[in-house]
Amino acid sequence: MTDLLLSQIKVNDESQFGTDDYVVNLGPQHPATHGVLRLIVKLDGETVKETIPVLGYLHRSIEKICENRTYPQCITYTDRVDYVSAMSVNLAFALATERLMGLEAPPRAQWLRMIFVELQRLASHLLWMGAFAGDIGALTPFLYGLRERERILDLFEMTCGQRLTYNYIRIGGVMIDILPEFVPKCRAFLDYFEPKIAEYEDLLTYNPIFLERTKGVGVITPEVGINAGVCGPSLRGSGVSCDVRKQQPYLFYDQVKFNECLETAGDCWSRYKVRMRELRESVSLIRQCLDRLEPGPIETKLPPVLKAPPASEIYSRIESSRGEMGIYLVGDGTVKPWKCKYRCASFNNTYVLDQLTRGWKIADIMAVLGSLDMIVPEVDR
Amino acid sequence: MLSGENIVKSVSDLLHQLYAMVGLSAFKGVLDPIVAAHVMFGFISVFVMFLVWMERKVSAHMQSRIGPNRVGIFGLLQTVADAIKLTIKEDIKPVHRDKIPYYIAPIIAFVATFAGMVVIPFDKGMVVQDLNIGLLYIIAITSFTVIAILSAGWSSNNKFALLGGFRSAAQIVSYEVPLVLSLVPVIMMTGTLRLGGIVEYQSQNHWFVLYQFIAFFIFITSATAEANRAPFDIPEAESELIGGFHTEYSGVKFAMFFLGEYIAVIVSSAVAVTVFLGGWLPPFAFLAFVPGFIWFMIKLLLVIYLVMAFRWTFPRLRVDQLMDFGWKVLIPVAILNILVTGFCVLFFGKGV
Amino acid sequence: MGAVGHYFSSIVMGFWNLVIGLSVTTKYFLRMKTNTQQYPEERLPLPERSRSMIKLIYDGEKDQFNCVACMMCAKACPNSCIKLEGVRQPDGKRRVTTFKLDFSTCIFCGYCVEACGFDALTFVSEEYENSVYQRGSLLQDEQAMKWVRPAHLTPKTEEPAKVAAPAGATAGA
Amino acid sequence: MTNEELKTKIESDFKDKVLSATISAQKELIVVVKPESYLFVCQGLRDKSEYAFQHLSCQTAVDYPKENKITVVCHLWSYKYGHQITIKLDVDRANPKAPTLENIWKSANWFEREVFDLYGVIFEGHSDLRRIMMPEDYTKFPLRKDFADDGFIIKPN
Repeated sequence: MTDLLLSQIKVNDESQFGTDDYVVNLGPQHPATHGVLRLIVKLDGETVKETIPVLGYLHRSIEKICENRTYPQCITYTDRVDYVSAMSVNLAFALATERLMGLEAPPRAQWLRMIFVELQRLASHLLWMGAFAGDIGALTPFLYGLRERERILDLFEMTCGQRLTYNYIRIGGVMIDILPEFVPKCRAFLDYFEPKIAEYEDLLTYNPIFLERTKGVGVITPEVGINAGVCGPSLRGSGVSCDVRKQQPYLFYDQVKFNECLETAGDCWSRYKVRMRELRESVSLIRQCLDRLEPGPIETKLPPVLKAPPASEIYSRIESSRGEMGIYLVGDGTVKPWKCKYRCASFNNTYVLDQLTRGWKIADIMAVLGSLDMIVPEVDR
Repeated sequence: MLSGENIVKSVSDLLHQLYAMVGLSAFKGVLDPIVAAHVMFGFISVFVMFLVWMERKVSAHMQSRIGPNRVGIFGLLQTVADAIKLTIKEDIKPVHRDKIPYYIAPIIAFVATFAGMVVIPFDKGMVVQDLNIGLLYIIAITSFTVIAILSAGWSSNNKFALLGGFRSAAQIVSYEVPLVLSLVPVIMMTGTLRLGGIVEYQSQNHWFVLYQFIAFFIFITSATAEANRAPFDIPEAESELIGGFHTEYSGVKFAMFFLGEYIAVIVSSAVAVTVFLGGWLPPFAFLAFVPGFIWFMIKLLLVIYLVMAFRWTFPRLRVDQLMDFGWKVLIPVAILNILVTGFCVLFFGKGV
Repeated sequence: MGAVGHYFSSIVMGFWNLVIGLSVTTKYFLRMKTNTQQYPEERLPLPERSRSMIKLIYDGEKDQFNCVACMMCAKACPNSCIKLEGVRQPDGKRRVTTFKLDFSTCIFCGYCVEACGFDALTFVSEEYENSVYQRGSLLQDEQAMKWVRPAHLTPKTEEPAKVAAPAGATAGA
Repeated sequence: MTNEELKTKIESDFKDKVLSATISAQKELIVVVKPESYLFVCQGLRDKSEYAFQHLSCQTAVDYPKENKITVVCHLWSYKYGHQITIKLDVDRANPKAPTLENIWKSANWFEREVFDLYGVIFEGHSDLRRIMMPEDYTKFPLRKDFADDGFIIKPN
């Protein structure tokens, strides 16, 4: 068998002494690609010559499905677009639909949405921190991150009954009001959680090996980042103010105090720092929201049949955990969207991977990929 | 009194009586090493199993988990179960493997590290063969693993394995240098390469870790790198190269690599204990009633804990940074250390 | 501080930061506090709102299902995994005859339960071990989903039909 | 700049290059451009400092089989001023061809690959026009409204 195959290889005299790229397939099944992203990497020794991402292994045609569902039914699919921060996508779709139909959620619902989206941001960033550290080789932060994430998911489960795909934020409000014990439990969690951030930072931030691996690696310059559509914390690491919460405030983000976390270097370490600072900002945001939570209705009175106005369209953006989450909806006067496009942060952030890794070592692909916080279901949809 | 020397003496007396009973007294010189090797192998196997369990428990508690707790009390028999699983599972071999290196590699990986155990003195006189070039022997024999890893990487016919093999070759060769250099000051001060002699020197003076803290640090670091343990585990970097050089190995062959890695940890930790932490010596004179080999094991476990804590705390270095660290930090510091020690020996005599 | 000083100070600082990192993990190691739930032995009570299993409420006194086969749940379902039929009883009310829910396509979004205006469908948080050995077992009928509400649980006072989302969903047919 | 100001400015700046500029009921500025001036308008919107639309937020297409057109839709966002604009370009459904925006915004590369993959719009001048989501040997364009339902899509009741 072996001999047969070897005999079929023709020796080409010209190419006998030539060199060839060392092509390796990272993925679709690989420990560091966070799912089923496939990277065809051309190597020269350890040095990366080119990284070609191959997408589509997790394509579930959510946009086509949504064209065949009513607006409320679409919300259940938004959970699956980015299952690590499903609340954000829920919110993005709910907001887009509300703006399309000229609805507005009551204040209590808006505050609740903010609380849950920010909790989701905590959960997502915690998972990201663990996965990023794991990509670089530190395995313990992953477990620490998941440990705290579990408590957040407990809060979600207590409120809406699910831990991953919530279907909680609905058009015109939220699914159900929080339980009376939610607020004290949430506050207790925040008090428990805040010192833990310092612990993660002890483990990672100034660890010399971590610094070696992340500082100066995968630098996104502001010009390249903006032009390539990088968004969210990944772009804020380059010093571009791009937080949709500040730029185009939705919900009550214009009524609360929070800082947009900016770093200037644009390398993996800056992106890490941005996200770690966002953890603290989110904690303070949730505290403010809990303070301002007042009793009231949790959903608006909706028409019996939710129909979009004919020939209407909306492009609505929010800041999800990963960056700019845009929903483009085209209504045609029926109960179903004519077109529903999810603009996902990971899609654009993955695009820039090739530029960032050229000339670096193969291990840096994992560091850069991890620091971009891409998640495959969002890329492929 | 219970001491390593007495135990060894009574056991060898017993053995010699046994030989005489079956009429093999003439082959005493051949049989003794064979028996010693078997004893050592038994000890090492059990100890590695314990270490694997310990590593899993240590990592579990560091990560607020429980760890293995199903097989045996506290999951102590978990490793036994794993070993049984590894021996009876199907041996999957790549079709286009290079047959001879593919089969030899795990054997070399195991034998090379295991042979290092020969000169480790567990107690005064409790040593298989106290060679007068003991340190040199260990350094020489353990670096054989690079052949094993390189041939495993090459013969697997897998791109990731080959990358892992190359990385390992570069790494082990580079870290051999600081490893040796960190031991040189000790040899300069003691004037012997015999491990037993080094411990005896420390029994008259202080432990070397007090004089040679920097050398101790360099030794632990480069020994971790020699054993391919995190944060220097780039040859098998899980998140980059999947399994590195042992991607294509399964079953018993994988188990031998695994065993080899842990034995390498034991050997290098044992050398660290012997050279820098006073070997079998008790930390204070009044604790001398505790047998020496118990002190040795306690110190050994502490050092191994340190190595494990490295693995579960630190990120992994990149391959070029690893080289940078070896050549630009460890080697200059080690050479500086040698110079300083040399001056001290010159001016203050051997006792510092 | 020259280059040499910087070289050595960076080594010392790096070493110190490594020690800080080690102290965190060692602290956890010595504390021996675990967060693990040993699942088959330790079972966590799920929150009351937990969406773990959908059940068809059976009225033990009247010896019939509460369901009147109004099809609201089937219309609300985004995956069309509910199939049901009903027949008009002699007393003039419709009653369900067959009710099939395919749990292999169900995503537990909760629209069916919210759409139900007759207190016929409910989530049961106690039963969350839903895995089966054969895929076919996921297609459950009314007998498998039969559930009698224990006395200590009261029907939800809130009117589920008021919930906004399925109102639009019902028109999706 | 408010949408109204932006609208008047665009109408004056790109007078004969824009088919229509409207503000929708959802208060979004929608500009439909002529095919031949598509690139010119986009380049101008990015480079002129009074617009500064550096960010191509989203690019997609909408299929209108009744009007026999596919509309390529771009959503631009300016980090500098914080305004948003929607650029539309109608292409023929039978022979969908559009110029590529890749040389203006790099992010258009993958957006256009996706539109090509799902709608079959051919972007002329694109450096790497391959399928991105679907398999490379796939022949259909799934997001078109006349996409034959191969039984993959579960229709709701």
